[in-house]
Amino acid sequence: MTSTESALPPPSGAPYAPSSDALLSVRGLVKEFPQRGGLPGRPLPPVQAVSGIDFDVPAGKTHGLVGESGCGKSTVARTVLRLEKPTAGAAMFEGADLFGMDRTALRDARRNIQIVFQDPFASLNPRMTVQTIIEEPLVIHGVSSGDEREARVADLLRRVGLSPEHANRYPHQFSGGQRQRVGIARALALEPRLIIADEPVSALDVSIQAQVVNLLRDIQDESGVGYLFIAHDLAIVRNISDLVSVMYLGKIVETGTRDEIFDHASHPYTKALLSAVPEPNPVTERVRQRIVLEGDVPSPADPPSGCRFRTRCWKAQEQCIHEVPALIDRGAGHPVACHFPE
Amino acid sequence: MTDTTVAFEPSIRNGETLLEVDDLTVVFDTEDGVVQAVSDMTWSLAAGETLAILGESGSGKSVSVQTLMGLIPKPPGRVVKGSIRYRGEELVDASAAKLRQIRGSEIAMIFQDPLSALNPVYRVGWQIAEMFRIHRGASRSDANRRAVELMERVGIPNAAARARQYPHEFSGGMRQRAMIAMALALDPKVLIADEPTTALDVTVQAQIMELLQEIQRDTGMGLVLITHDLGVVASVADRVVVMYAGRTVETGPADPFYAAPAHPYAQGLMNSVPRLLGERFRLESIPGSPPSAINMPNGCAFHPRCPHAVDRCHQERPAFVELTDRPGGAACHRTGEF
Amino acid sequence: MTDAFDPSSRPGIALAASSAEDVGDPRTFWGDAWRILRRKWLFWVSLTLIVIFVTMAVFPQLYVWPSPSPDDPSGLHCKLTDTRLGPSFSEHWYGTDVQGCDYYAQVTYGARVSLTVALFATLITVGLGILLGGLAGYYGGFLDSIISRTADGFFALPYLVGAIIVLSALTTSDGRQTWHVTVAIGSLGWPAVVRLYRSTVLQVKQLEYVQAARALGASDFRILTRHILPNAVAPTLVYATISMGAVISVEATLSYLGIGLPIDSISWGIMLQEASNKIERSGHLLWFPTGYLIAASLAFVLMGEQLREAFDPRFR
Amino acid sequence: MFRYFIRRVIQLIPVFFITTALIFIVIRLIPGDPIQAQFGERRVPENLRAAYEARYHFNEPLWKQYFLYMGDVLTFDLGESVASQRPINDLFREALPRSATLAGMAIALQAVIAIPLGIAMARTKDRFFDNMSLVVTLVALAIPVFVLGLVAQTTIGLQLGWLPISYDQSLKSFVLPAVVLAVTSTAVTARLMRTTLLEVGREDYLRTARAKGLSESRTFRVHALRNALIPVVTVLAIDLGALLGGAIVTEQIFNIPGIGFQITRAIQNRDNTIITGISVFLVMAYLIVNLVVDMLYAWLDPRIRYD
Repeated sequence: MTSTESALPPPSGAPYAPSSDALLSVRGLVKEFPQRGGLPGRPLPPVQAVSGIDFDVPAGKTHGLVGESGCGKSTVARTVLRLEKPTAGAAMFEGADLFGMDRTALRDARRNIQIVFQDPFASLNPRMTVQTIIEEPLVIHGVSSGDEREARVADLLRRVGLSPEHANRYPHQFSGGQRQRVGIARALALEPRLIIADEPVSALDVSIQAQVVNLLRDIQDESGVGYLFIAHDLAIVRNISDLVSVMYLGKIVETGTRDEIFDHASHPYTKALLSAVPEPNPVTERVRQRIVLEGDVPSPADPPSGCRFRTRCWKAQEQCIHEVPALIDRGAGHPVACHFPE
Repeated sequence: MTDTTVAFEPSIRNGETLLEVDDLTVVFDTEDGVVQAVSDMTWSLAAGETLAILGESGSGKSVSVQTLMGLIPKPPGRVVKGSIRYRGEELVDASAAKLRQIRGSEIAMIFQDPLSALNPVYRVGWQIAEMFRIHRGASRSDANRRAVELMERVGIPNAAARARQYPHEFSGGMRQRAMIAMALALDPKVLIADEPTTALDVTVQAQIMELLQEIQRDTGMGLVLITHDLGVVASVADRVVVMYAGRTVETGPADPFYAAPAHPYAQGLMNSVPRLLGERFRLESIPGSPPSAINMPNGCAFHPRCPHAVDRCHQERPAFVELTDRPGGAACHRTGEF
Repeated sequence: MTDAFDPSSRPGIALAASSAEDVGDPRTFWGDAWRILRRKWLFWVSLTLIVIFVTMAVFPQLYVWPSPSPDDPSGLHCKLTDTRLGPSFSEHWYGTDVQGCDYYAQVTYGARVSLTVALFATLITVGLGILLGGLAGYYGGFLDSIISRTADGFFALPYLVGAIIVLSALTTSDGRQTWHVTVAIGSLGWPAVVRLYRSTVLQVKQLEYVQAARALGASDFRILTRHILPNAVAPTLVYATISMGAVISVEATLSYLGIGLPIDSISWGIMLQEASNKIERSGHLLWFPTGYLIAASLAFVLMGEQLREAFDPRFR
Repeated sequence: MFRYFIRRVIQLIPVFFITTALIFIVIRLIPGDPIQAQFGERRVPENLRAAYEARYHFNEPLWKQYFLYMGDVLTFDLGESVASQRPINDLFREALPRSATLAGMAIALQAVIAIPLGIAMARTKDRFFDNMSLVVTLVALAIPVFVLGLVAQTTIGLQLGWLPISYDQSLKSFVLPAVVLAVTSTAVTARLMRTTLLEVGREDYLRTARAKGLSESRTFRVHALRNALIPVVTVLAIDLGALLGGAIVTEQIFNIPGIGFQITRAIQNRDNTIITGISVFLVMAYLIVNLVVDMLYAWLDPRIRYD
């Protein structure tokens, strides 16, 4: 298993050189949630949401984290932001240990790490105007005063493709895509160096998704912000990411550059995921060899022994039951956690 | 653990025409006035055929099929124009008893969110068995036996035990299978699936689409798939209907449609789908957002977002016309110009 | 058969979502509530009643002439010879009581005590409830256990039994005073508000905008007051309004049981207690305070109901 | 289900001790000397005072009294009256059946009227019947019980002479108080029935039921009503539990020597042991009823069991 000490260096075979130059470097992150409902003396086993993962977000780049619902990808985001307390592991942001910070240090760190949420209807306070929402980070961190703030908000609104006259309106007066732009404007207000985008487009209509993804890319080009981009949609992740990690049941099963993952996937789960994404092209779709996985993702409260994917894997052998595959390069050119990679 | 090849199926089969929706217009009376949810909608479905109704949220795609199932609440809903015929029989003004007889046994329906679509306080098997007990007057034990058989058929493992569980004990994919089992109970001629995979994970999505296709192959029923996801239905649809703001903007056989959509909205939609294949990394997008039903633009509803809009589009609503270069039709003043 | 029990299924179409480019006026939550309220006639009925009773409590001289004067310090025009007269249009609209005091004036003056007790008891209840419920819901854990279990404990004892015991404990040798009743009622009502507010806080706390504020580094105080309170307070306000009506009733009940307000105070409860054994011959002594009591209580309950519908997004 | 049960029981234990301790403290704060109260204006002889103190532990520190008392309570001994030296358990044997009869009748009335009324209101939502019923239920909510009791006594009891106006050991004498008692809670329950039915009416599974081709009546009875009744049944059970502890005002007005009547009298007489005994009983009754209600809820709604 991965080391749980807070110190680097990373476990052997980590995807790319660790990390002192990375914007965000996460090592051995574990998050377990205790389960209610046990009897005294016989508590239920904890839910293993994240079970020891390592990844880096280089400055100005995008690391895409993909997986199906319940794989723990959103927990990663929340834990890195310290919205949840990590069970074990370390997260270094520009060389500073996020998990070891006291309140003041954390507050300062939060200026540089922002989040964009999935649900554009829930992520904006319905009782606040867009002005108040976007200037809140400035107020909290005492960055600028009165008139300055108004100009700053107008500027941010323009930057995300809204008009400054939208500032005195309330969130429910906007469409989903516009709300998501407001959320992005709020995240940009303090000019952070890292934005964690937790499924930022999955609640939006297809035609709107593209707008928001393009906006995020433009912002990165302009400002050099790094993204941790969390999504379940591989096609979106391909579109925006430089690095990609695939998660299954709390673990990263494969990681590498975008081209390595999408062109040379070698973990059976990654292959199945890729195969399941439909293309809007009937001619190729009808003849495509498709891997359809059987069954559902097992419960993270009671994950399978050995390789967690073995219960749905067509390649599973005796070894997979007993031995946890390490995330190392077995000749695929990038790290894969599989005893029998392709 | 399967490598399944989806066999190539010859497209449109010339089966009996089952459903004909003709010039259907549905409105809702709201406090802000009368809202047109579906306007002048026309399509038909033959046995063994798969029709995909494509559109984004609020485009009216669900309202149209809920109307034909008699599931929209009246009031505030109203059919102001048009007809819906099932095997020649008019459904718009059909009696409640007649509709009931058709619902479930002739036309079945599955929904987007299988958790809320199943009654939380009854066992899954009971809810499937209810079909046999009510429509066929089957005995309790007989109905239960057949429910378990159905659950096996839709690939629910350990069906006898699963039948005695409640919906919340099922995973998302299993719930949708249970819904499908319920829909199949009386061998309907038509199955309407309203966003059947939207709430599911991508690997489960593939399972469900495969199951639907397999069932259609076995039973030869007509399938109406309502979705916002162009990719999901690409391999299964025989024909498509694209809706925007309550109106049909394009129809046609699937293959030529996917190869070259004719309507600017359909083109935009196709271009904004992120893809796994190909070199194109920058997504194209449709600017703006869909209009609200209470504040519909004049002329062509799509003109504020359309890259090709001309003056005429602001004033005059385009008629739906047959395409000249391939089968199908589109509602655009500039059809064929680009 | 009718579909009437299913009138508001979502029509599956975006009705409210305003469209992209139109720049409308800012529409606030309270503004929307007001738009809904002003269309309801029951709202206007309850508002009118509330205005009447509040002015009656604050400026009784608007309703009773002549006002108290050195000759008649109570302002009740008591004449012992006029004992228990029936209502008449000419002199005593609502008749007189045992002491021959004008009953209309008494019933009018009664509004002040009833409404004061109701207002302050409700303020205590809601204040304590929001404070404790907010802390319990936001921080959770041990603090939540302590507060919630204590609240459960208060529920375990019937309200009236509790009120009687607390009032007995508060009563000192100086006799009972109005604030005793206020405190007794207020100190027993908070657990219901704790439950209500705590559960709304638990819901709101999970919402992404609260998480967003936390991620921005907002202090707990800022989150509780700027993000949670405005979004969680509506159900509690509804409850508070309804509770105003209920407290008017409770105060009268306690007075009727003889453990409420001091017997020399002018309140509807006290009047009813005095009237309760004279109903057969002097019905007016019962009916008039009863009518006022019900009307005042109803006004607030009704207002609460209207507010509930205006605040609840499901009714929009 | 068993695990759920155990968890609920464990949660109840601290509530029991917090509440009883609170009661204990507050009752000791009631001014006046319970021993003196037994002698009226007369001086209490020293030897008798000592005997009282020894018997009721009045001279011990409060916390010790509490633990001694709790020891007795856990063996189902609620102590005895200071005034009459009668065991409080005996008092319960007499008073509880009366309160229970009243409660049972009131709840039966409440269920029989409120459920159909609520259904009718939901089905005529926003139409005349619904609006009128809403106003009537609100008025019913606004009337204090004692006013209702007095009015019922004068009109139905005295003027019309249909029913006895005070307790005479006959079942008939429970009818009027039960009606009075049921009015408020019937209003509450009918409104709840209406609301939950309207909420359930929006659920997707009703659309499924219709799509299955079920008749409106079956959709309503089997799929909507069953779900909507869950909270209503729960409320009925809670009300029953609350009423078992006696209806203070109603029992007072109609002179029914039930539990509510006894506690009022005990408070007047400063009979602290009875006040404590009844209060502790009320707490236990409340907690047990709550446990039963939780189990009932879990049984009616399978989702709860696995919480």
